[in-house]
This record gives sequence, C-alpha cells and structure tokens, in this order.
Amino acid sequence: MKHNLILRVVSKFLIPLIFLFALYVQFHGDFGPGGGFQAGVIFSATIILYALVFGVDNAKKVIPAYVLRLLASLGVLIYAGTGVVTMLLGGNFLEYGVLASSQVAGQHLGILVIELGVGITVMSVMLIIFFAFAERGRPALNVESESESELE
Amino acid sequence: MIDNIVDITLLSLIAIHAIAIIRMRSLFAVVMLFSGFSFLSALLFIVMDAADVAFTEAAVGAGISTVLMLATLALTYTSEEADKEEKEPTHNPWLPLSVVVITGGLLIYGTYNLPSFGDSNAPSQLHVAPYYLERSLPETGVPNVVTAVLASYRGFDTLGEVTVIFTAGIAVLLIIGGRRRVKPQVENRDSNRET
Amino acid sequence: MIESHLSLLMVVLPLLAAPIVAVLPNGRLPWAVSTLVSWSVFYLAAWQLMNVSTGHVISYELGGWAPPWGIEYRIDAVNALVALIVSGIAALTLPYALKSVTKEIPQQQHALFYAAFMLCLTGLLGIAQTGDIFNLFVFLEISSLSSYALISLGKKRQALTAAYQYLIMGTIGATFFIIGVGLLYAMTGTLNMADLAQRLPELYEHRTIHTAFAFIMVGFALKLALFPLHVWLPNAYTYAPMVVTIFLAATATKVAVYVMLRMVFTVFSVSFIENTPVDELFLLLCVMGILGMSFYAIYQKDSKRLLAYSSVAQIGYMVLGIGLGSVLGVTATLVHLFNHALMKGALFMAIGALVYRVGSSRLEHFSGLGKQMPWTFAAIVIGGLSLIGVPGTAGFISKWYLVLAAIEKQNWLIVAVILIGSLLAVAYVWKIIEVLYFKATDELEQKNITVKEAPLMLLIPMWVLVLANVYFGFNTELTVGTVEQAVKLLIPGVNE
Amino acid sequence: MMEIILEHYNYWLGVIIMMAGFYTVISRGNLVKKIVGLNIFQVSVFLFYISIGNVKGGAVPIIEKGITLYSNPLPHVLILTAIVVGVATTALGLALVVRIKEAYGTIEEDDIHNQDQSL
Repeated sequence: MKHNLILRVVSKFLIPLIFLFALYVQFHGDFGPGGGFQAGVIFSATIILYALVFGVDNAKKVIPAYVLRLLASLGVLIYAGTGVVTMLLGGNFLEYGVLASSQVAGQHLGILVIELGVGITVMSVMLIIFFAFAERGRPALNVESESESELE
Repeated sequence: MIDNIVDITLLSLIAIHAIAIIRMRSLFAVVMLFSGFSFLSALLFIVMDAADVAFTEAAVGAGISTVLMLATLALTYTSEEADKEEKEPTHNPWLPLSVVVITGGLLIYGTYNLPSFGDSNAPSQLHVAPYYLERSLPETGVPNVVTAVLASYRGFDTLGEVTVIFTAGIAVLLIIGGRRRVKPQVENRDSNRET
Repeated sequence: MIESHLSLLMVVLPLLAAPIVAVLPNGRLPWAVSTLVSWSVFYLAAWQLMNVSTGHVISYELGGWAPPWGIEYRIDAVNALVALIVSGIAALTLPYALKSVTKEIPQQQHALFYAAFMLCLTGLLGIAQTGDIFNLFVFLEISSLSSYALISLGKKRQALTAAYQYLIMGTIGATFFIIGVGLLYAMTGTLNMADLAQRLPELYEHRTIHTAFAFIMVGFALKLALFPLHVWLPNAYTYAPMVVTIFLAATATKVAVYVMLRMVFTVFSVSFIENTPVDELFLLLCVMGILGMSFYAIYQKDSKRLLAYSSVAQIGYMVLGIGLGSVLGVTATLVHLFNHALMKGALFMAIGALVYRVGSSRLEHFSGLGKQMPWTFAAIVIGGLSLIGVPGTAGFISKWYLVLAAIEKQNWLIVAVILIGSLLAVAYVWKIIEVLYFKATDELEQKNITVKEAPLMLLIPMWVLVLANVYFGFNTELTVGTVEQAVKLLIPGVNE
Repeated sequence: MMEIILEHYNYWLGVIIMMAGFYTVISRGNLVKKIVGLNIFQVSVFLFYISIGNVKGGAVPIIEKGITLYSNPLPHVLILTAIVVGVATTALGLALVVRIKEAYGTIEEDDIHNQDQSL
C-alpha cells in the first residue's frame, strides 16, 4: 500500500481530522458521550492508519517503542498520582474536591486530569499491542547472531 | 411499541449472528460476522439509551477486537492454508450442549422474578441510581452522569480499568514483544527434551 | 483517619510501583524496587491486622463518597488475615526470585516480569481489601490477566497452552461472576457488600437470587479450582516459572476461597445456605476432590504436578469447612487458608531450589539429591509433614479443627475422608522423599557430579516458611485467635 | 401470557445469545474461534446489564433541562469498565494464540493435544 498515491493523499487529509476528533472526544466527555478511553482508541487509530499507509517502520519513527512504554506508564501514574495528591491535600484517595477552592471546581479539574491519564494509557497500550502483532509477522530472526534468546 | 419492535429485530439479528458464528467454519467469515455482531450490539445499546457504551463497543468490538483477530489469522495461517477453515469438530457435542442447556435454563428460571424490562420502579432504578441523577450535576458540575459516576463516584473502578489496560500492554509485550527468534533446529529439539 | 489511608496504600503502593518498574532498565533495579515495595506492603498488612484483630472494622470511602454511592474499603479481621498472607508470601517470594528468575527468564524481560508481578500483587490485595462487589471483579481481572502472562513465561511450550486454558476458564469464571452480580444488582439496586447483606434477606425466596448465588459460586469454583473445575490448575502450576508457581500456589487460590467465604457468609448468610442444597453439594464435591486428587497425586512423575494435584485436594479441605457452615468449620477453613499458604510456599520453594540446581522438575532427575542438598531436603521433609498434618506442625492445627467441625455435625463420613486424605498425603510426600534420599545415586556418582546446596538467597525465604510451619504448629494464638475473631464477624450471633 | 413475554423477551433473547457464545467457547477446538465465542459471551452479558438499566421512555443520562426521566447510568459505567476488561483479555488471548502457533504449528486443540501426548 506504500505506493498508492490516492491512499496517501486521502490519509494525509484524514489523519489530522481524526486527531482533532480524538481531542474533541477527550475533552468533551463531560458534556456528551466520550471520554479518555474512547479518545485513546481513536487517537491510536490515527497512528494505526498512518502505519498501514506509510509502513510500520515509519510509524515507529513517529512514536518509538520506548516512548510508548513510557507513556503507558505515565497515564497510570497520572491517574494514581492524582489520588495520592488528593490524599496529601487532606482528602481521601481520589477525592477531587480538595484540588481546588470549591468542590465543583476541584471535581472538574480532577476528572479532566484523570481522563487525560486514561487517554494516554489507552492510546499507548493500543499501539503497543498493534505494533507487537505487526512486528511478529516479520520473518524470524536467527538467534545465533544474538546473545540472548527467548527460547532459552 | 415501536421501541419493542426495533428492540426485538435487533436482538434477533444479533442472535442470528451468534448462531451463524457457531456454524460457520471459515475463520475469516467468523471474524467478519463478529464485527457485525458488535456493531449491531452497539446499535442496540443506543436504542437502550447507553450512548457511551455504544460508542465504546463500536470502537472496541467492531474496531480493535476485529483488527486483532484479523492480525492473528494473518499470523497463524500461511498462504498455502489460505482457506483458513477450522477443523471439523471431532468431539461429541452432547456434553457441551447439555452444559449450555442447563446454564441457559437456570438463567431463564432466574429471570422469573426480574422486574419487567424498562420498568421505572424496578429496585435497580430506585436505590443508588437516582442519587447519581439528582446529585451529580450539583456535586461535580458534570452534566454527563455516566462520566461523573465513572470518573468520580466510582473513580477507583476506573483506576482499576486503566490498570487492566496497562496489564494487557505489559502482558502482550511479555508474550509477543519483539521480533520472533528461532534457534537452529538441533538445539531446538534439545530444549524441548523433557516435553 | 491516617490508619485507613494506610489500608488503601497497601493496594496503591504496588499499583504505583508497577508502571515505574516497567520502565526501569533491565537488571537488578526492577527486582530491588519490587522487593522494597512488597516488604512495605507486608509491614502495612501486619499493622492493619493488629488494628482490626480487636474487632474494630476499618471503613474507607474512596473518592470521599459515602457508600453505597461510592466504593468502600471495609476491612475486618478476615480481610486483614488474607491480605497478610498475600503480602507475606510476596515479601518472601521476591527475595527468592532474584536467583530463580535470572535463571528462568531472559534478561530483557526482567523489568516487565517484575511489573507483571507487582500487578498481580495489586490485584490480589485489591480483592482482599474491597467491600464493593464490582470493584472486586475489576481487581480480580488485574490479577488474572497478569497471572496468565506470568504463567506463559515458562520455558516449555506447554506453558503457552496452560496459560491459554487458564485464560479461557478464568474468563468464563469471571463472566459467570458478573452475571451473578448483575442479577443481584437488578434485584437490590446496590453493589456494596454490606448494603447487599442488608437488602437481601427479604428476597431470599426469589428464584433470581438463587440463580445469582449459583452463578457467583460456579464462577469462583472455577477460579479456586474446586474439583471438578480444576483442570486448568495442574498444567498452570507445572509449566509456569518456579517463582510464579510459588506465588500463585500460595496466594491466588486462597484469595478465591476468601471471596467464596465472603459471598456465602457476609453477602448471603448461613440461613440462606441452609435452605439450599449448596452445602451438601460442596461436601460431595470436596469429598470427591480430596480423595480423587490425592490419589492422582501419588501417580505423578513431575514434582510440581504432584504438588499441584495435592493443592486441588487441599482446596477441598478449605471448601469443606464452608460446606459444614458452622463456626468450627469456617474456623478450620480460615486456619487452613493460612497454614496451607505456609506449607505449599515452603514445599514449592524447596522444589524450586532443586530445579535451580538440576534444571528439571521431574522426579527421576531428583534421585539422590537429598544427601547433596541437606537443607533443601530437610525443608521438604518438614513441609511434607505439615502437609500430612503431623502434630507439631501447622498442618495439624487446621486438620484438627476440621475434624472437630465434622464431629460436631456428627458427619463421620467427613472424618473418615479427612483421615484417608492424610494417609494418601503420606503416600505422595513419601514418593518425593524416597526419590530424594533412598533412590540410588549411581548416575550422579558415576558421572562424578556433585550438586551443591542451593544458594542462601533461596534457602533463607524457604526456611522462614519452614520455621513458620513449625512455629504455628505450637503457637496458635495468631492464627486461631485472629480467626476466631474473624468468624464472629462472618457468622454473627452464634458465638455470643 | 403476552404480557410476560413483553416484560421478559429482552432477557430471554439475551440468554440465547449468551449461550450461543458459551457453546462456541466450550465446544469448538479452534483457538481463535474460542476467543470469538468468549467475546460473544461477554457482549451478551453487557446487553443484559444495559437491559437492566433501561427505563421505558427514559433518555440518555446526560442532564438537560426539561427532561425528567433518564435511564440508569450505573450499569453503563459498569459495562464501560467490563468492555475494557474484555478487550484486554482478547488481546492477551490472541497473543497467546500467535505464540502457540509458533510453537506447535497449529491452532487446533486436538492437534496440540496429540503433539503433547506423543512427545
């Protein structure tokens, strides 16, 4: 598919649009359907589309594997960290009310932050899984050239 | 009434998909039917006022799960085995069938005392749920009650959910992370000596 | 106030540690961080148990929302005891893991391995601490998914099929559980366990409630490998990496037994069980499980598989106590929960030390090792005696209470089964000992191979557990004392 | 009679779908198809939960002026979590299938069983 001009042009148009839609879903979840999880999935779809059209290697240049692993961890840490912060501020775990001067403002802030954490983790884990499956399909490496092996 | 008709039609279509999947032996067709199954389920979720769930089911069931299943098929069948059919079941179907009939029978028996479908006076609508509907806007300032419950009232469940996703990422990396590595044949047999 | 924060921290600490460990460089650092976390969690668990052993109940409102609207952590002596077992075994398994994992898992996977281990710990502790039935499902899945991945890391390819089989059966079990939860929710409108316990009694006659109970029980019978739903367990324990087998054998099924106790006695109640055929069914399955699986264990040729079948039989003893439905019965269940973690932990660690030296868990490869590895051999002997239930070991205490419970109900069949089960245990424990000590060592001597005693890093955690087996055989204050406190809460009104 | 059917048909059809999925899991030998069956089983449980939460004439639970009757948001929340758990399980199961194929050369349960037996 790498050489199909129409695909390349269309996807170059589509990717930013889907990206925008992901952002909308991420931050509009308070008012309409949507939220971190759905946004994460949609966002990962943009990268997957990119990988399908331009090749997995190019996609991995956009987001390398170690960055994905960092991001996946970061999302969980943002979420659980919010809970720890609320504890330090004198509330219970995940009691967002203490994050700002008023209960409602604190809740708003808390929900925004944890949804962001959810979005980041979901996006990166979906990509980790996609890349793992995509990489696995390539011809096997001969282990003799490497010091360690999985079968060992 | 119109609601009921839409409902029954969708449910019947979903049931037909599910039963067709049992009978179908071409795995590619099975995965495509599953995608349709998820999509129809998402429609039914919309009919039953669960917009968030419908959105997620469409993205996950008809999207991610289907893609992953197709990827697995691509990885597990070489081009010579292009028909991608599962083998004829060799076992006697009576044991699984009886397990299923008993389980299903028990469930149907269990629905006897369930409040009728759509009843606004059912216990599930009266105890915890009204609190969320009445208080979530003043308490959290979030009009989407599902988001309010998900992120705040039951926020710890959602932390668990994120952890589940993270676990899946870790697990997939552990299981199929990195390129496939193959040892030379002789050694390979040796390492399986005790198997 | 601060005390309840600490109960929550027990779950959140490993949860925070997992993503951090996952991105650390491979090497010793992930191990060091995990070990440190598991020790802190153990410390917190011990502290928590001291706090609640007087009958005090800790309630923690997550997110500051009062139950039943928010999720609640509700910790009494039962939760605290289970949390102590889980964290204690983790705190001992991780030091053991340093050597064992280096040998069994390729180095590039170490960070991920310890991250998965931390996640498994998070899940198990989350199940033990929570007072919300759906939250329990979420943490159940965290522990299950991570254990599928951990099991699949075994060296042999059967590890993959074992993990797959466990995944299918475990997910069916979890789905049955949420069907049951859904039915309960439809009838009561709540997910909080304490709230459910209040609202259910007036609905005891309803068919829906009976169905819900059946689904929850079948779901967890799958998870705890109750005979005949145990088929996943022997494969999983045999082919998983050693450390994973030790940890899961000593904790995962115990936590599932705990959930069953919690469901039967807190969410439902003794009076509900008495009107259903569940208790008789449990007794029947347990009797078949204990006899059948003990017998099966005798004929195994692989030491890990032998102990795995023994585990299925031992789970029979635990559920037997639930089936008897009396104060003594539940006491026996909880005491055995604790003691079995000690003995299986010690035995699997000893087997792990042998595997560490000879690279195989087949019994035929162990011949004569007993003389070469005296400390490991002694650990197997003492652990084995405890498994049989010889006086002076922890195993005796739990068998004693079980027999008392059966005599109280005048159920002589059960008494006989417990005794026969112990005799069968003598047979399979003897089988290991015979190979280790009395089998000719020709092969080893001919080749002039000397096998060294296991390294200290393996021996120390092993012997801590072995000594615990002896200690809790004499001093029953901690186990029986705490458990009696716990049972008062599970079966109220009987003791007072 | 008609009334009972109208009150419960949603649950009953749900149970049929559930059992179709459950049957696929326990009776089929192909590892991918088992996972598909597991998914159907789970999705049908989701349908059941959402049916519990449905209120006739209710609206999507997003608070708006002028609407007084909403469907129950709690089952929606629970199912969102359960869907995520489901996809995580699916991904893990499929990854295992890929490895099993690499190790055994087949994804049929019987063939795998025979290979392990003969060794």
